[in-house]
Amino acid sequence: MTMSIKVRYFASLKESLGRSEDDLEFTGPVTVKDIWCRANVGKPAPDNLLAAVNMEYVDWNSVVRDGDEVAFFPPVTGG
Amino acid sequence: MTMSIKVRYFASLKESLGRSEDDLEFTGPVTVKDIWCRANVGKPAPDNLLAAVNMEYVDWNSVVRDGDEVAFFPPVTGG
Amino acid sequence: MAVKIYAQGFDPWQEVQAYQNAARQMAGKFGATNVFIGTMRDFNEGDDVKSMHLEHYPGMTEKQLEKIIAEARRQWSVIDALVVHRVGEILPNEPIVLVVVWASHRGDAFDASRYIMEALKSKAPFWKKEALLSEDQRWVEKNTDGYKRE
Amino acid sequence: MAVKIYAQGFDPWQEVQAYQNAARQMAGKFGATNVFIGTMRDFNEGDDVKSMHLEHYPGMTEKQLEKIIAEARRQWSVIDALVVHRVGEILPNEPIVLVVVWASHRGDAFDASRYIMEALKSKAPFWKKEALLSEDQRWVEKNTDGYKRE
Repeated sequence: MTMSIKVRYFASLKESLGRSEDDLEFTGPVTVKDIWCRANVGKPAPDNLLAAVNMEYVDWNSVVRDGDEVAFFPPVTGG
Repeated sequence: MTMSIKVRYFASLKESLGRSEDDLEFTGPVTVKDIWCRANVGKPAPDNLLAAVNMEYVDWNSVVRDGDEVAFFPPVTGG
Repeated sequence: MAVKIYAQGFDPWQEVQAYQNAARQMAGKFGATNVFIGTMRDFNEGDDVKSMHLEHYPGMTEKQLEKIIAEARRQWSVIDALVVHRVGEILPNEPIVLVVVWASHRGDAFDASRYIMEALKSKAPFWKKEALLSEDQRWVEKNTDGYKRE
Repeated sequence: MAVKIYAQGFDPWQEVQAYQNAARQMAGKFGATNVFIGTMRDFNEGDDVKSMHLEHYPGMTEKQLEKIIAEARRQWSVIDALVVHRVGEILPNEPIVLVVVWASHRGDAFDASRYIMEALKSKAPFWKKEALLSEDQRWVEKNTDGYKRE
């Protein structure tokens, strides 16, 4: 079975990658870390990078499901 | 030498004494405690009663000078 | 820095805005504003309260509030501060006290504002007398400690 | 309870008043209101700042802010709360964030308001990019801990 995953990037990460999103397809179970590696082959994730699945913070070992929205972004600086 | 001391009372103390001030005269050094005793003969000061001289909080053993304004009042409840 | 005692009702939002707009030298310099407003409730200790009379010691009240603000400025990095307090007859839902602190950083604004409120509650000579719906009147006896968790 | 994200400038005093006036059931019930406003300064880390761009993650920002308020209500006795946050281009002296907490008692109002601000700073997905007077642009890298004394 094929899974469609939307990946989004924000702020300085979006700037340094030069794009704001990726649409990826996977077969079989994947983690947040797998998604980063596939989307950014050969680029280690910057220190302190945060990850969210469906707008909730997650661990990089979290399993991602078909249709999930995965987001990567630097530490937040609001307020 | 004669000293004139104004004594003021506030809030529930003023109500229970039935007056808001006294003008007293003393000869020789007096403390805040002496002033209470002279102004309210035979009435022990209520627990927690606060004292001020010239609008600054003081200890009951503080010495009072000619022309000072002495005030007695219950715990404050503003804000 | 300003301390104001009002015998009539006041609008706390209007007070803050007017003060801030007049303090033009602050513009662009403060990053954090903390505002505390104490408002009269229509109940206290299980009883319905109809109105309240707030007595104070004119002169001493202002002097103590100024000392409290000066102490807050010694302890924290404060750009400016404003304290407004009602006296006289107060009705439910009317503001009683307003404390505002402007600072560069939020920690100072929160800490100084809370310090001023707690010090005001324990040191500024104000006394509340409640008129209950039952027609009884009673002096409020003691302020609680605002730092304590219940 | 309300969370609002504005792409245009807002007047924090107007926001608080409008919200409080609309919440008629609160009248006479709240004794303590704490308001925090974060305002853009015209300097940061020794540099003159001309303007700031605030990016956010639409959807996640609101969701996280709602969770933060819910957590504050679990920890403290809160009657109501309001959070307003700017996004987009912001100029010095413009408000960035407004947090308001209404409670019966002042301890809860201060604690919950401060908790919401600290949690917002560490969890709500907003990112600031500063445009300096020198024409350089830079991302703000990290929020400081507002509970820490400097």
